[in-house]
Amino acid sequence: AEAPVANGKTYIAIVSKGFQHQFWQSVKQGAEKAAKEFDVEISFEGPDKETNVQQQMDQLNNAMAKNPQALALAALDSKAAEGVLQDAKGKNIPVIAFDSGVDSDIPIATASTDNKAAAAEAAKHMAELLGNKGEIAIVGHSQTATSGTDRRDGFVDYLKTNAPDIKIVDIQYADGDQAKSTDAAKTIMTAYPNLAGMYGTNEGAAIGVVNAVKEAGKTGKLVIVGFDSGKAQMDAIKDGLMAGAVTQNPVGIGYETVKAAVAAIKGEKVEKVIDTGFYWYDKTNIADPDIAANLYE
Amino acid sequence: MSKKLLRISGVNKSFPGVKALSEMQLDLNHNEVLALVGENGAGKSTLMKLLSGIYVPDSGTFEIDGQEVAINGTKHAQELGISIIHQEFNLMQDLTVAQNIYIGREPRRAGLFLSERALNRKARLLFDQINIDLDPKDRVGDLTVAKQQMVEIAKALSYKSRILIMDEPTAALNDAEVATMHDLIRNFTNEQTGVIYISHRMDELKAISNRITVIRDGAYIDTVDTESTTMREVINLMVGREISGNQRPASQTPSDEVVLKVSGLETKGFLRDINFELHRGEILGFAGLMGAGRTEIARAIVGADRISAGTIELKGTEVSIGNPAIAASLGVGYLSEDRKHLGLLLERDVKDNIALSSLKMFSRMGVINDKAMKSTAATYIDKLRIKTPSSAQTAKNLSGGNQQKIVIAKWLVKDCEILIFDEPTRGIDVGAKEEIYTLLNDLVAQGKSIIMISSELPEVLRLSHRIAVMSEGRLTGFLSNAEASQENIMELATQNTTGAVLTPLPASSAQRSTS
Amino acid sequence: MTLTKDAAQAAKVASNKQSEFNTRLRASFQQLLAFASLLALVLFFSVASSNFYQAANLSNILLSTVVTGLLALGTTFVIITGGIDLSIGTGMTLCSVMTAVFMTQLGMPMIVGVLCGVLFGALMGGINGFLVAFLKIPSFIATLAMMMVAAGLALVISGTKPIYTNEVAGFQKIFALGKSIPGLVIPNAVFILFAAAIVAGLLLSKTILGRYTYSIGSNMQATALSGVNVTKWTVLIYTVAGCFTGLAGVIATARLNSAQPAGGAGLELQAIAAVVIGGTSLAGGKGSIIGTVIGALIMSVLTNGLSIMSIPQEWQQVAVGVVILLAVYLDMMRRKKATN
Amino acid sequence: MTLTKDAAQAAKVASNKQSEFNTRLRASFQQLLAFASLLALVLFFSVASSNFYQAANLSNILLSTVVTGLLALGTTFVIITGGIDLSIGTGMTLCSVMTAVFMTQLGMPMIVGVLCGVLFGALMGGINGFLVAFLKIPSFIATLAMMMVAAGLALVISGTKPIYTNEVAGFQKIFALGKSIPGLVIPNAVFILFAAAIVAGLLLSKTILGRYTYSIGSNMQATALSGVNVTKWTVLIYTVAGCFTGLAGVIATARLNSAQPAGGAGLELQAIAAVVIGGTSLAGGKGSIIGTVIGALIMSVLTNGLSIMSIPQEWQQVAVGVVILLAVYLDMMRRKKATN
Ligand SMILES: Nc1ncnc2c1ncn2[C@@H]1O[C@H](COP(=O)(O)OP(=O)(O)OP(=O)(O)O)[C@@H](O)[C@H]1O
Ligand SMILES: Nc1ncnc2c1ncn2[C@@H]1O[C@H](COP(=O)(O)OP(=O)(O)OP(=O)(O)O)[C@@H](O)[C@H]1O
Ligand SMILES: [Mg+2]
Ligand SMILES: [Mg+2]
Repeated sequence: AEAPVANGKTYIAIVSKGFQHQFWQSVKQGAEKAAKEFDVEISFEGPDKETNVQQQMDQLNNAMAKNPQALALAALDSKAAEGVLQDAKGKNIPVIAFDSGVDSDIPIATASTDNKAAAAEAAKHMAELLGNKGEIAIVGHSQTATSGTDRRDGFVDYLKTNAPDIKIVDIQYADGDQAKSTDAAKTIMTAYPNLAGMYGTNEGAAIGVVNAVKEAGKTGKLVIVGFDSGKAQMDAIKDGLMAGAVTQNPVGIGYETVKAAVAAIKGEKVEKVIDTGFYWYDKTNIADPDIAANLYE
Repeated sequence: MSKKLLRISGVNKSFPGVKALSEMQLDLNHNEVLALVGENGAGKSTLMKLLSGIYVPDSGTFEIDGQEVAINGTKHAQELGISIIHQEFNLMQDLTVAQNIYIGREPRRAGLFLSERALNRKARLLFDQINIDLDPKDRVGDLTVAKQQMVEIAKALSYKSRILIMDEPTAALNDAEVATMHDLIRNFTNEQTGVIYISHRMDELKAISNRITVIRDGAYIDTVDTESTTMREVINLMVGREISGNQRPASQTPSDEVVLKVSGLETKGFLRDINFELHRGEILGFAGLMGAGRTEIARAIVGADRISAGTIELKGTEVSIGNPAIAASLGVGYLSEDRKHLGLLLERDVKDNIALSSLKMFSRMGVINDKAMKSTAATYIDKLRIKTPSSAQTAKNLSGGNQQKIVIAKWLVKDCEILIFDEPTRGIDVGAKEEIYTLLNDLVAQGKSIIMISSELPEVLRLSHRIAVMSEGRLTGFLSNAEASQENIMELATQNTTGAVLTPLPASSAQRSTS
Repeated sequence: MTLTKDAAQAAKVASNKQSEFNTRLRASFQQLLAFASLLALVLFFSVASSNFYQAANLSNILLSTVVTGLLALGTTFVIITGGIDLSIGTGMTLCSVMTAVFMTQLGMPMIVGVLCGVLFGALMGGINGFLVAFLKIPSFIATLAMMMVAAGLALVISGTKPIYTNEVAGFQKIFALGKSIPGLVIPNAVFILFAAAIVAGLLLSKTILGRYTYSIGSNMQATALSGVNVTKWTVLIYTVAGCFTGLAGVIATARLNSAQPAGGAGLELQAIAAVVIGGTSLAGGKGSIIGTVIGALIMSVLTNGLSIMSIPQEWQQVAVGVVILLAVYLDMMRRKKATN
Repeated sequence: MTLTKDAAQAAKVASNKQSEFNTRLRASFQQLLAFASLLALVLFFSVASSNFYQAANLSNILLSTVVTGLLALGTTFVIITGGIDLSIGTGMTLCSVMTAVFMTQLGMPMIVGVLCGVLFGALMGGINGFLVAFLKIPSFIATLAMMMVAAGLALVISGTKPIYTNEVAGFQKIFALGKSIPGLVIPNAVFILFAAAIVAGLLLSKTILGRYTYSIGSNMQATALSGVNVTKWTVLIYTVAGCFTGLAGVIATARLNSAQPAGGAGLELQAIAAVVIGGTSLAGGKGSIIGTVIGALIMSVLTNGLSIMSIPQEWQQVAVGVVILLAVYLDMMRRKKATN
């Protein structure tokens, strides 16, 4: 896999925020698709957890040591990555940011979705389904990672301004782990027996909420909205266990990132902001081709 | 000085389920070696642990030079001038000899920095003074049990103490070394100091002590002058019954059948060309100075150490023994000399320890029959007079001698054809020794064969049909029971030897000198 | 001697009986008191929140104990031998993936798949045992390495995607809610945990394997010199421990209806904490299954209770840490009292 | 005896000298060989990828060693006493947060802030020591609890948000690239690591603290019976270990230009792995700083090399696990040879 220079292929280093979870695997898939299409070599790495900022720094350093023609980065903390960005700038290596923006003017393009806006979309549907009232709770996937906080804040803020009678009674974080999310959601349901709805901020959290409702025998009694896709979540939506979810387009993010990098290497002009969009999907539109293209099993 | 150096009275101490001491008393004069004797579990070590600040008495008074003292903690005991050699080692295996001796008192620079050179010099000076042969830089974990004992002795002597307590210091030593250690003690005692000396070796009491205090079952019995008392009387006081003994074995002649044949056995760097045969029904004694290699032979035979050359035959068939489990399955058992590290499960109870080697016997399809275990344990507790509240007592709560009895019981339960006993009676009282001797004789009468390694020549002489003598990793000769004597054994044991661990002092210093 | 030998003997036997009885009494008193921390916690949370002491919530607690509990059972064996097992967290994940692979990609019937999942755990345990006993690699390092290997393999084998087991007939029932005790809805998984605990308890206290587990932990060298094939038994003990990891993997799969390829790391520390809170000594030679079960319950009562009280999550972590300290400290005080 | 005492004495002295020389020779040979695994790895990766043996990449490797290396230094002390420290990972995170708080919210000058950061680490270490030595809580549990407490407090104190330190004058320099050796760009942080290693090495081998560290780990009871105040010294040793955690926190902050409130969990296992790969025994009583440094380097060379070779990340984990096993196994073989 090495020797990007030896066989003369263009080499793009991608450092993401993670690699084990479905979301990142879909980003990787999109990136690989583009790599094939544009005939470039890529590498894709990310830390074990979204809290491992140091590990990401090491991976960034390692990526730079491989002398890439372009660097794509989903920074866990953009200020922490400042040094590497400067390094890249000094070596004239174009930088593409993806997933979340990088707080710097070095990246020539950013391929991302607006997590806050996406979360607000989920909140909007929740409010509609509940008739703008009731107690709800959130199972988050991270208290500190930007994807986690944005998806929480976008949701909370929307309800505060648009549906003030909906009360968010509890927020618990469970690392996006399904079993942990299940336990957390069940505990919340016990503590707040009148709970009318729940929101899970990523695939693991959303499935955890669904499992919890099933295990607690409260099927149909709560409005559940989620985030991301995945087979279990899609099944839950088809079965009516879950009202719906917001999906981003991770495959698209990966694809657009590599595409922008290739363009930058060639010296072509790239769009500064590439919005890969997000979609609300539910039982009614889950089979639509436009939507289905953005879902992964 | 009219006041006693040390006076103890009315001391009581209980452990859960055991009253270890009741109304104990004792006094020690200046310039005196007081022997403290009693059966295993009589309470000797407990009393000494009270004196050295490890345990706190339930009640009782301690006076030093007429001054009542309350000993709180080991450090305080040291400050009061009491130092102790414990029955069980208290050494840091990973540190060197010098580091062990001066732990807590190492020469420092600027309060924090160590001077290894000064430390080693200090240790060497000490060794020269007391005439012990040890290398300050050796790692203690690499030393044999006997040498570790010397480290303990050197450490105790290095304190400027007035009361020296020695809890079975000679249990691991050879007769020659014992004699020299007695010189150390004589050099130590003067008008300021005194020694309390615990031993189960009756022969040495006569040689070293001025008076003998006897205790039994945690209670004071009597104190006698050594000069005017026979050992027989002392033993009677100790055990409260008549002890027979001290004959050589009944003429139970071993058969001609060779059960074990060792030829050309060598280990890397130590044992050289070991050849011997063991017959059915024979007790083959192994004698030698410490470090002669007796333990190494035993370990090599049972596969605990790797052999570099040679063969082992059991009943004529050559076997390859890779580990002690294989040895055991072939009917060869080995009782180690180091009960604490290599013999006992300190945290487990008495019956678990006794059954350890023969668990299969106490189980069916892997399920353990606790009842059978318990009744077997009870049998041996009785047979060996093991002093324990029950078979469910944790091994570490037993006295040293009783722990030793447990390890012996372990091998008696397992039905081995060949038993190798390494210092089996270490720390065992006179009475119990007799019972063990009887058991060993019973075993050979049943056709078992025993290799018995012992540093106590009288014991070797008394039990063995033949005696193999070792020196520096070689067998230097065999003696039949009839021709063996202390003298000719020692002669063989010191062949090519550059010196025992303890070099005997010049004769002059053996006389009581006031220094 | 004033007493004749016979009389003395009789007196000794009597006093033996007496003190043996005392020892027993003390032991069961201790056993009883071992629940103290757990009960105190339950009491506290019941008072603090009315939602805590509810049938449904108690069932939640039991349910969230299942996986860590099973892991803790297995690791109790390893810890009693004086070793440690860091590989159980990600190892469980790998077992989960393998179970799903067996049942879906290899199409095994449910029962066979479950069995193979457990056996796969046994295999991993066996490898750990081999590394520790034959190659003499310290268990901390051997199992740390296995932890990484298992995490990697789980991702490789699953292709970093969850493997769904919806189609496997009857599989979900393993975890599903049972109705065995009216009023209290106890999921089957909880029964499996308790059944496993009983098996583990019997293994440890009634069999040769258990006895050697304690012996090896108490003094490995002495055990070896006593003619026990320590190497063989260590491998066996780790293998048995692995079975529990495998079972945990199976149950986790049944609960989530899928094998999740990432994660599991961190569970090992929770499981070990449960074992140690339960009074098993990391130095080896001492410990009990009942203690482990109580330890695991303490951990999950704590997490559940704090969360029910809606304490902010960052404070929950602090509280869990402090309560663990208290629980262990009190337990130690209690033991000290009981033996003095 | 056939020989006179003097002759015997002389012969003995000579043979002592000889064997001392041999021991020394063997020891240094061993020290030399300890690098073997490390060199083998470096060689392998240099051949496998042309990007590996490059000044910039070597500097990367050193850089990624700094934080784990510092943590490993501290924990070497604790492990030699026979304890373990699981709190160093999240403890470092808390120290990082505190450092940032000191310098930004409390407005301390850089030097004072750094010092306070280190001292805060010492405080945490001291608490660990107190729990272990005074309350006699097993170190595994005490530090596991502290691990949770520290993780929670880091989140509480930071308000779950990063605290940026851009404004603190000169702070970044602590980590920044130095130009001390032409050609090889070695960051200051690396010098700090090596300086810390030297201090740790001296502390361990030349001071009373070091001697008691080994002594307590070798036989705590015997050490106590010899009149050493084991409780006091244990607290001190843990406090010293805490200083290294504090320093690691400071350096992490300087590197990231910010205190990251979450994370750090997992670093403790890496640090402990480094210590054990370096030949320090988890049973206590044995170990060396040079070994720990080599162990830490082995870990980071491995991670870096596999990443440079662009091996898929899931396989990297498997490879790291396997190489750790190999490294420890070979090291053990080597030791065995060297002592025979
Ligand atoms: N920590 C303890 N817990 C319970 N019982 C104990 C403890 N220490 C000693 N004992 C008991 O106290 C009694 C006296 O033991 P001690 O060690 O003083 O005997 P000893 O005279 O030194 O015997 P030995 O000659 O075998 O060394 C024994 O019955 C022993 O079992
Ligand atoms: N662990 C070890 N490391 C280094 N040398 C050892 C070790 N064990 C034994 N030796 C050496 O092996 C030799 C034989 O010791 P061994 O224990 O076999 O002697 P022994 O005749 O049984 O004497 P005793 O047990 O009375 O000391 C001694 O010179 C000793 O120094
Ligand atoms: Mg004693
Ligand atoms: Mg010997």
